Amino acid sequence: MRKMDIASDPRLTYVLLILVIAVPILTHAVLPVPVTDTTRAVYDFIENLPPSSLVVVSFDYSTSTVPELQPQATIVAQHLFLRPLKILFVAQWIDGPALTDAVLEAIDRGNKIYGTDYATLGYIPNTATLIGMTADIQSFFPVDTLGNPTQNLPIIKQFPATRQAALVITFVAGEPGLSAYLQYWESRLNIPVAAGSVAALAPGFMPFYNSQQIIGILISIRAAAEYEFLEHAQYSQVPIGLSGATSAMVAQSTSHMLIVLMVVVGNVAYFVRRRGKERSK
Amino acid sequence: MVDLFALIGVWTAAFLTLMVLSFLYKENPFYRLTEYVFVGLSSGYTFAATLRLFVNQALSPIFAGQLEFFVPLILGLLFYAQFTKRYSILYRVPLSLAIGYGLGITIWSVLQAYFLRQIRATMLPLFTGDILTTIGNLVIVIGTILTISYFILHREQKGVYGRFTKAGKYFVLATLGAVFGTTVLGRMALIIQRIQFLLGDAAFPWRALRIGTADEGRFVPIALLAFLIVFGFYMYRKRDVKPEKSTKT
Amino acid sequence: MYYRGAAVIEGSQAKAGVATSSDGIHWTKTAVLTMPAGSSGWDAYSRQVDALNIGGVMRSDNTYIMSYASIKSRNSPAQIGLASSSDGISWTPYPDNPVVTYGTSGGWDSGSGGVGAGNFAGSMILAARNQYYVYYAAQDPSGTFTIGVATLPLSIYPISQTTSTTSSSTVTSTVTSTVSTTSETSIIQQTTTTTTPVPQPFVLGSILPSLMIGRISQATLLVITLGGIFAVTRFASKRKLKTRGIPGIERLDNWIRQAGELGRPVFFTPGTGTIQTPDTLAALALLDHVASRCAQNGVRLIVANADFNVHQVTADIVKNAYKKAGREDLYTQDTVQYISVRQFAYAAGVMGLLRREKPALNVFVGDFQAEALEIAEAGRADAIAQFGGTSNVDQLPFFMATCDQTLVGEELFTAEGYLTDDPQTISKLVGPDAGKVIAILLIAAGAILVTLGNQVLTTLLRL
Amino acid sequence: MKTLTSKEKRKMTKAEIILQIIIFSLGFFYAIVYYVRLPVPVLGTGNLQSAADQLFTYLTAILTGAFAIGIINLTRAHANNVKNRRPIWKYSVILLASMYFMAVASIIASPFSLDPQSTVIPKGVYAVFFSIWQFLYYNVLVSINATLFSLLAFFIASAAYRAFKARSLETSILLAAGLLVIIGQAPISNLIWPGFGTIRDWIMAFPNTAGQRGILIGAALGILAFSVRRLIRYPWGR
Repeated sequence: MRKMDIASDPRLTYVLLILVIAVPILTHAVLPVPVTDTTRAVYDFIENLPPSSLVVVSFDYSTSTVPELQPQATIVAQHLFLRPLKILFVAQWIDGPALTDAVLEAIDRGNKIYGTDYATLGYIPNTATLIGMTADIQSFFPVDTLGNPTQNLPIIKQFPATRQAALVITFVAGEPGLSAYLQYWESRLNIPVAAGSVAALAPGFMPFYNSQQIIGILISIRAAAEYEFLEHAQYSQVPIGLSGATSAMVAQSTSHMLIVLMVVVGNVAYFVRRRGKERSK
Repeated sequence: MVDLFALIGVWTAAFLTLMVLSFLYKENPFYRLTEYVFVGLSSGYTFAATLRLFVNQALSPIFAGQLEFFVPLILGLLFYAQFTKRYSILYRVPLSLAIGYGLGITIWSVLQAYFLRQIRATMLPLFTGDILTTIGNLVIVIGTILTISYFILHREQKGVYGRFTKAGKYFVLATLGAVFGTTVLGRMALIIQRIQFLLGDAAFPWRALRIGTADEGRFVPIALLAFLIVFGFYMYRKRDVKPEKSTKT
Repeated sequence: MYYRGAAVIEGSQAKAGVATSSDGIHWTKTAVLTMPAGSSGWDAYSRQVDALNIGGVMRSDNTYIMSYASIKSRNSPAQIGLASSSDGISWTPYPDNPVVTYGTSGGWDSGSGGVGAGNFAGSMILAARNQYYVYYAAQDPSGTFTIGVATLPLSIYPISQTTSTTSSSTVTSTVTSTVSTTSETSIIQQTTTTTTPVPQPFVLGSILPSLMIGRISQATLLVITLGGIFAVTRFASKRKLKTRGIPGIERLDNWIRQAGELGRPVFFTPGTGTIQTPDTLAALALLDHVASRCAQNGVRLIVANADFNVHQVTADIVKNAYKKAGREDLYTQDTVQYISVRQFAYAAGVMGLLRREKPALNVFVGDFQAEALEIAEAGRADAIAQFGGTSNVDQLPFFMATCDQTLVGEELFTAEGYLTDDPQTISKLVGPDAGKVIAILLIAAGAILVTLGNQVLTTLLRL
Repeated sequence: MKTLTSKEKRKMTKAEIILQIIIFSLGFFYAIVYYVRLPVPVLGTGNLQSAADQLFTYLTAILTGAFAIGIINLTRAHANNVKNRRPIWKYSVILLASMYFMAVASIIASPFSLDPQSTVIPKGVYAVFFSIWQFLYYNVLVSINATLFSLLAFFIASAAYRAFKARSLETSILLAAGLLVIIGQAPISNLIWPGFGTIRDWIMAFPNTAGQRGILIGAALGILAFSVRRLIRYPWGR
């Protein structure tokens, strides 16, 4: 039987990781989450949007990164519906429209009316559509996802082109995503852009935050928990568990500490073994 | 009240999750099955999406009377020439239209968003009243210059110039460290939500993922047990009688 | 110092925002201009749909006066009106707007350029020699743009004598479609001479609005950068430039030699990229080098592929390498294997191979996604050395942390140039260096100028 | 030695010259109109104010024509597997079955349904197919895909112990920065010492921004040279 120690067989580390995550979930432990400025920047911008501004929400991720971005999309959408805004839902990835429907069903849409206060336009297949819709929505989206002709929708009558948007927020897990809005909406029409990004891409977006091309970044599930905390503080009717992110924060901490521990222990063992080998040479 | 259909849905989801996780123990047919089903379902769904677009963008203008849309329709169908032997070159006509307009808009937008804007944003005052911003600005201006110098390829990186590019490499390494750190945040979030689901945790965002509701969620652990039994039995029956070759050497 | 000015967004932008800035460089958009919903008057459509086409804003005493263009109905021609406001955010229109109507004389100002919501009717207002001047852009049927001017008595918005005289001295001939704060106006003034406004149409060419200056500066910068890149490319392809060399290449050769001594195989995989991906092409060049070294040292090479076209190319490369060294016997059926196009199936296949074959050296260079970590980690367990490389920044940390030698980003392409020593490949690599040098010079110059308080470079790049 | 990868400068065939004219003219047109932003008078009757935007509608109509390419390629590949009984032919059958079943279900009732207001399809049939699609999408597809990706968390955990060694000064810098960021973003570290959070924010905001910006500028130059070169001559390759 091969010696089952941690070095040769990774499966022990897998079990350790599962335990480290399962225990905090079962005990429903909760942790306060300090809010980073990149998250607060997005929250404040949405909170200060003047009444009846147009906001375009773009779902640019797929089923594989649902755990990272669906909580963000849910909690931000809830915030948009709490404010007197006009919202258009679009998507640069094919999974976008289905994920949008799930978000719309999960949040409390208050007295907002479909077609007047918000509408789902659906999938943006190429850059031609992305640029074209800034000039005229109807030519590129003759019907919305529910099949209504867009020229009859009051929100499209009021905003015939997305160039009048006060903000476009993209939940992005890769290409096409933020780069399209940066290149074709922000740099050409000065439409403010916000990014909700998977953790792996967040460092790559920091230069755009520093150069103020984007007004803020929501970094993965932790930003969802921070946003939920901010939103609950101001709108108490928003339940804490809506995005499901806050309950994951303790498991987040324990799993991170496990990784740190294993890197440190791994390196200590490595140096001890190497010194042993040098001494034996 | 627990809705039977939703319960079956939740159990199937749990069973599939465990079939994928079984890859951690060993590469096995359960795992391979989920891969092929995943590719099948997502390709089918993608086809429905692109078909709906074709109807909206290419066909409905024609039905609405804009007859000039016949031209784009025919050009679009040229894509299928790649499956014929003789006319396969024709599929490059619509393709070159896409390539052409793509290159045209890329040149200016990349220049403005990624080159000009980044250079302008790095023109920061190197000495400001407040000490913290001064340090921050210094790090950004000098760091960006050094990182760019690291990627200059035509000169040997030796001597004084080599010292600059070495410093540039340290900035690249700090950046890769930041990417490494945040990637861990992302990956952990993925597995935490899966374990929340498998434990039937009420805090799992059931409605945001449209899998079912919290009260069906309570019964997920039963699926966990069922799978372990089935998987254990399968592994027991399938275990190799002769010891594995690799343990011999 | 607290600057307050209406940094108006370009003419065609229907939404006008007010931005405040503490240092004139970074603007934060604080609020959107609002105007009470008008009656069925001349600008009903735009007011109701917020398609307010803000022109210019001037300030006299403590009231702001604005000229703006808007339309009666969806496709009707634009007209220019005035409005005033005390705080610059909420505005009240001038009672008998519009002050300028288009499309009457059919001559030089028959249209406002464009129609409906996207019209371009730019306009601005300023007070000089106790009169108000409203400049507006107009387009005649043939499409050429001209600037028209309309004069209005001071009485419509009475301002005290002092401001009218001081503002008269600031009359400039440049029509700035963006009214900038005092510090910036002073800069633009220095570059242009002041001419007395003569109320007859100016042809666009003669006046360079600040936007045009910006366009030209950006266009020249692009031409310089591209010119530099292609000049260096031509220069490099003529002279055989020795690029900066790759640290890992020598170590790679002696690792292969060690593998020969230990009698263990070498493993190579070019990742999941297609035949057109730059990373995959660089990987194939490296494979060419590795395969010929392995053949010379009599080492068994195993290659695993994810893309079918790449698989065929790698098979040719390895077969040629072994044939050239006269070691066809080492090239067997499973030397080059096609595993699967799907990410995790490919990774699982590679990990299985690494565990079974226990290679002395793992080389995984090319276009990798999330599966890179699995391969790197599985290889690390048994191999004496790992050699990795990719240009995908998201995966580089895992390469660096698990490989003895990693080609970072463009080093991968330099390796390709170094190995193939084909002048074309090297010159294509070395070309963009010209752009990098330009970028470094611009940043250094800009940072120093800004530190000394001079904004000319940042303003030039911002337009 | 001329390797397979270096392409000799062969003359462009007549067809390639025509294609290059299309690419160059369209590219040049968009580069100019798109940059100068002068409203060119409108071609069609649409209310778009520039020819470039009007042309976009035609381009989109052309590009959506390629809707069936993906499904044709997959069907051909896996049909071959089944025809000559490759070892994985059973899986290919499952793949084709699930693909066509999902395609039919999604065409009838999903966000991409061809008849969302069920004018042609009776309401009852639509509702049944919608629940089938919902089950296939949210319960099956999301579960498999999210779990497939979550496997990576395990590989990071095992790599953390077995592979991430501070072998050289370079990897030590990387690991140090990485660990500081990991600690900083775990909410629990804020209870031990709030400084962890500030360190993490500082690393992300300054050194990371500098490094990423350097890489970004380098990449932008690469794309610029790459695009202009292709405007002049597009390498059609194989």
